[in-house]
Amino acid sequence: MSGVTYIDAIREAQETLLREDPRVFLYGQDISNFGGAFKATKGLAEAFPNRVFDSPISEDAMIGLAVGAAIEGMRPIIEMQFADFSSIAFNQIVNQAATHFYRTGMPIPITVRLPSGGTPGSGPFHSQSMEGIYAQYPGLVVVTPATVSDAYHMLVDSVKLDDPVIYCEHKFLYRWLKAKSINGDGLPIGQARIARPGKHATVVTYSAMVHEAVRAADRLQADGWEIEVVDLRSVKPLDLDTVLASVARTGRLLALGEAFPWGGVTAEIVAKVTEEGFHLLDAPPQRLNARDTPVPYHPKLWAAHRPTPESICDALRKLLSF
Amino acid sequence: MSGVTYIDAIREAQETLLREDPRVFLYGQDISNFGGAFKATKGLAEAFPNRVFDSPISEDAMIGLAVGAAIEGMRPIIEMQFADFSSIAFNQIVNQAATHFYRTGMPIPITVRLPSGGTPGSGPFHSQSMEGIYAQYPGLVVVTPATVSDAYHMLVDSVKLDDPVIYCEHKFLYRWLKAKSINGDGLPIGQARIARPGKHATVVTYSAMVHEAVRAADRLQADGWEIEVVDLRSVKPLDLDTVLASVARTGRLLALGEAFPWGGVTAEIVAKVTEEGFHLLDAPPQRLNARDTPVPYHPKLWAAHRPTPESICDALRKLLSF
Amino acid sequence: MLITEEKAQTAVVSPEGDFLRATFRAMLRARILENKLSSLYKAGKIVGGVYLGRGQEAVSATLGASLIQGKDCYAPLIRDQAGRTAFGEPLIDCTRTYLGSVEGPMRGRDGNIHRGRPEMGMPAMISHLGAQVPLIAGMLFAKRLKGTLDGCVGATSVGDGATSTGAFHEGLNMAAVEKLPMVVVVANNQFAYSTPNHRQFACADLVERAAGYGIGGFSVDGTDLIACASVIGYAVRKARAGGGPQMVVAHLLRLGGHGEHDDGSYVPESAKHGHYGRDCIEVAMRQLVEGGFATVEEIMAWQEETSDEVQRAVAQAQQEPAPDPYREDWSALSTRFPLNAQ
Amino acid sequence: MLITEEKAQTAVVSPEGDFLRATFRAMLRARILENKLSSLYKAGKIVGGVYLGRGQEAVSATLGASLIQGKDCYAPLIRDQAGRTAFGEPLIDCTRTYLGSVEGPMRGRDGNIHRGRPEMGMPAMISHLGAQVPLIAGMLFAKRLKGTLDGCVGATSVGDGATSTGAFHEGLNMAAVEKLPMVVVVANNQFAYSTPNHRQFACADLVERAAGYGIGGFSVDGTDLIACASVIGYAVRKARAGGGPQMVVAHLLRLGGHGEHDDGSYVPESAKHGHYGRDCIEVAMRQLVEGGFATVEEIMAWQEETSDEVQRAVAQAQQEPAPDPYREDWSALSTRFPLNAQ
Ligand SMILES: Cc1ncc(C[n+]2csc(CCOP(=O)(O)OP(=O)(O)O)c2C)c(N)n1
Ligand SMILES: Cc1ncc(C[n+]2csc(CCOP(=O)(O)OP(=O)(O)O)c2C)c(N)n1
Ligand SMILES: [Mg+2]
Ligand SMILES: [Mg+2]
Repeated sequence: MSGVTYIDAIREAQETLLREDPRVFLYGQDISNFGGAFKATKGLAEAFPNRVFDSPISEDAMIGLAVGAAIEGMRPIIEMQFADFSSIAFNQIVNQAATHFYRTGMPIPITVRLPSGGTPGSGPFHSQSMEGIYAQYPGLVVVTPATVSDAYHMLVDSVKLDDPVIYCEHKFLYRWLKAKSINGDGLPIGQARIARPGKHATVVTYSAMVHEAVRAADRLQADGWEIEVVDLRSVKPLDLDTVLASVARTGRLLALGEAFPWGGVTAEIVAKVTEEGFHLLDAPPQRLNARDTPVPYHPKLWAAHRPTPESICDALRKLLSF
Repeated sequence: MSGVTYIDAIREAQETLLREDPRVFLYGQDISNFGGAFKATKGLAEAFPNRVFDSPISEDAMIGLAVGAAIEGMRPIIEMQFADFSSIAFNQIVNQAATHFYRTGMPIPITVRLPSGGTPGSGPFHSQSMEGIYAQYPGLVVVTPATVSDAYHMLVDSVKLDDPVIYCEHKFLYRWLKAKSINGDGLPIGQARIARPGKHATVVTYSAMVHEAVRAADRLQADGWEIEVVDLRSVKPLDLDTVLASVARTGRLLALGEAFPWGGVTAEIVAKVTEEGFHLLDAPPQRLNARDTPVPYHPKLWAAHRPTPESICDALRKLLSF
Repeated sequence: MLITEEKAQTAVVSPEGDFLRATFRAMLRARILENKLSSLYKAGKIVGGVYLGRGQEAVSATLGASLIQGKDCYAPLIRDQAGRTAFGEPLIDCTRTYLGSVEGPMRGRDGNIHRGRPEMGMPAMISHLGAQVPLIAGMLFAKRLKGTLDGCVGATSVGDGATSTGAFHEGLNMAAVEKLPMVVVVANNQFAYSTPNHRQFACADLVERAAGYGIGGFSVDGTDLIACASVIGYAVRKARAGGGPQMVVAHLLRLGGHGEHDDGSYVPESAKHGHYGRDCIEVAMRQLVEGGFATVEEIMAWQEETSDEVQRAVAQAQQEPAPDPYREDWSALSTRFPLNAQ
Repeated sequence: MLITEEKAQTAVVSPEGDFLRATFRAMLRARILENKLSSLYKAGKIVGGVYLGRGQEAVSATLGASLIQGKDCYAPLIRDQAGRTAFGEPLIDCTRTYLGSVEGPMRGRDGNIHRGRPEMGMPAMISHLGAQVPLIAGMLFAKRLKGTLDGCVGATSVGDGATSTGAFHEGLNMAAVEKLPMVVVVANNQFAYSTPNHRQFACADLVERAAGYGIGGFSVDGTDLIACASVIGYAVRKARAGGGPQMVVAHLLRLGGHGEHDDGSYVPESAKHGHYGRDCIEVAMRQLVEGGFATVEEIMAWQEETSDEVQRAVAQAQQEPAPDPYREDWSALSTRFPLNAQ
């Protein structure tokens, strides 16, 4: 075979889970015979009869159903057709699923798959990155895999976790990101990873932006800069130890994300690092996010809306020259 | 008369608006003859026939209707019975109202009133503070009045603004907070206020926590500490100039909020200040928020869940002793 | 009494005496308990809201009593003290939750009606109306996948106001698509908080919604225990037998305010003095006595017994400790991640 | 053809020739334009999705043509190119939006079907299905408050899948409560993306939902222009005359995939060859000719004319500039706050 893409890994993780755990089932729009809008469930309905279901267009009820099934001991995986449509399921996610363990002592092991992030031409309603929204709510785990192996292992681990997990999978990586194979095993959820070692500055990021950051770092290498890239892997929990250790080495921090610029993951990173690692910083920590407008449709606007290797290089040069 | 409460001010602002602007109408559950769950619209249905409407229990449609009415030139004020129930209207708020101006060039002047924040015995679903959620979305203005006069003027100003405003009114202040009268005029939205001057440390906060911060500051006065309290008034836009000027005076920052601790307003404050005012800081900036669980019902748990004058004093002492 | 497909005669199986006695006792328990809650609230002993089911006991208890604990599932809503009791919730769960005892099922973390025991098939409601409808659908859906659905029923109740929520619609439609044995009782008490029916929906009777979902639909006088027992009993049996979702609209009036903080003065006198203004407990009492299902003496003895029971449940909850914030496990996740990973 | 209150004969007023001609021309315009969009997509000239209304033109155009631009309001959805055209949207709005011209109504900020001109009474849809239903209700509600509602109608269309959304339910119910002159056309094309009706709802015909909302309900063959013109025309007139919300369920089949990326291979051959698999344009053409409303020559001339028009609209949009990120006003708010207050 010619390798495994990020979306293959998501499909295979679901196949593994369906095979190994009878409590797992899949519920989502067009995921059964059609295999899903992105084909993340292709062939699974045939391979696992009565385990993969097409949902009515009822995002709120999809999560309500999943929570009810979890109460009865099941481990549903819910596919949102696009992360953006989870805004309809917002109440069930943040108020029903997320509060259940604290209120009743019974955890709710559901996994909500959110096809996230921008791709050219997708526009304001098929491009959103909602990890920073969900992470604000107590009771949710929010994961953001950046690699093919993480896409696989973190989905398997998400379903194994007893708590509700928002699994943010990046649409841009679906077919673009390819690996020879899936690594034997992954890091646990809650542990970050050094995606690229360096010593002059640290970029803390996650999901598709890991690759943009590595690209930017490669470019700056030519100027003699060694940039370290930390892949958070999960944004809640957020592995502060790994981040602080990196900042301790480099003294400089750029928090990078593709979501809207107000609050969210990058603000949390900067706040955490300055609270607990202020003395490690040789320069003001910086953030780089998307712009504060809806994600535009036109590829030219889109490319200028989100961080790119160019804008990341610019931000890093500013940081390095401080 | 024996003064004006915070909720009186909200009622009066709506009365003023209804009187002065024929484009204004009110739509919400039980707000007509009943005067609203908190009596914020008491008497207005009688005074302004056919301008104040009881809504079906349809939060999503309430905002949808408001946006449609705004397209037709009206200026609706929508009362959510509790901020927490706006989770049902999430899609219409963040995707319909918030994106409209950027997409079409036509602004949507709706004001969504969110009775926010905790009170003893209200529990997980009648206590939430959602300003940090809404502020993440481009296209929304999010205001958080802390005083009786601000409750009045900022509601009037919110409705006058051409953009959608999330008006977060704190339930705890409704009857507890009283002023002799409403000040002649207020600061514009987007401008913060020094609620209490000081020189040793800055607390940046908003809404009900302004009062807790002032209380904590008063206590620390006894030990010779002069604590400055900045009332943000609006969290988006967030007046960084006033915050930086204060931090420049004190060298120390505590960002204080009543919302959940991950991300949100306090993270944004710390990130902004460290990005742009790093050199002003003599100590690592700190955050104090509610705990990372749903808001508990029992008054004893509730009091320990949110920041209190005690915990604020503790955080400030830690900050001052750095 | 009945609308849609079936004719009244096939539906109305006379409820058995045992069922009526048990159901009535649950009604009585709920009423006496709630009267006590009301006093406690007025005496300032309860923090937060108190929401009572007065006037709705016949509907609520009938539903709870028609279900089998340990097999069926049931998501009670705000006015379902009687249904909870009939389903098997111990009274002490109620008093502990209202009084904030750490021993209660919610351990002081949630209060009043926001309680449940999901492990016994009775989830704890969230406030957001309509949200329990898809939840019950999910519990039933899981039972099907586990192969344990046969002969089970899942039930929930909502008010007239809750029928306007998207959650109600999505959940009911999904249950219909999945052909789940779900019974939804709509207690149309004519008001949602202060909002009258005519500001909530525009059809003559909410039961007209059933056809649009492709499910069974029934309309019943919610103040009449025997009617409730017949119709709700029939709907539950039909769902249990594989007839898919059923909707029962019960007509009645809330005998009180929305909560104990509210005097309900917006309810017109005409409604209070109309047919649905009558007290279902009185009606039921008459029905039991006249039908020879119970004697007045028996009922008085039950009353006495229940009052004692309620006193004990209150006393016990009152002497139990409140939650201690220092011992509280402040964790919204069951998974323990390393300390610095938050 | 018609269900509920009215009998067919009162409803079916034979549509006038002028109306049919105008409606048909909008259908034709949409079809020719969409064929071109499809080619452009296949040639890689359009970025993002292309969603066509092939097979749904009769329903869509009838609704658009029944409305009065400048007075009524209309929220088209994903398959409403014909309705937009009939309502008065210039073709160039479409090509500019699909091709990302900065001159288009969305200026490259949004694309394809996500366009509109709210100031002309035609809001720009958001993707979230059902969301435009309460929006149209709000536009009508505002007109009432402004005193300009008299004789107005607001209309929107949704698919079978969109009827499962909470937004659809809440919005329609609210419109019913407010007695607004709203017409909702449900284009039941038997699939929502790949999902067939039986996984979407459990009633026999979605028109059965109307009674539950207390609104008018009509069912019509969506492949039959004259039937559509009669029934939708009637529903619009009824709403306009103060009859409150009306729901028309049109039965048809999507003649193609969900979008141009999709071959729709999940649609069974039997459906494609069944009654609703027929092409409404062909049916309409026959109806026009047989009814003496137009001649074949006329229609061919229209076709020619429209092809030219479409060519021009494409050519113009293609030669217009794309948005320039450096000149773009990156602001989601119309209010300009001081720079440092963000
Ligand atoms: C989604 C949502 N919106 C608003 C509320 C606030 N609220 C609580 S009870 C209530 C009235 C409910 O009326 P109804 O459904 O008729 O039940 P009843 O109280 O009459 O039994 C309202 C508006 C809520 N709980 N959930
Ligand atoms: C709330 C929501 N969920 C999911 C989607 C993704 N989606 C776009 S179109 C579509 C199918 C719509 O089916 P239907 O309403 O029948 O309209 P049709 O495409 O058949 O015209 C889906 C699932 C969406 N746009 N909105
Ligand atoms: Mg009610
Ligand atoms: Mg369809």
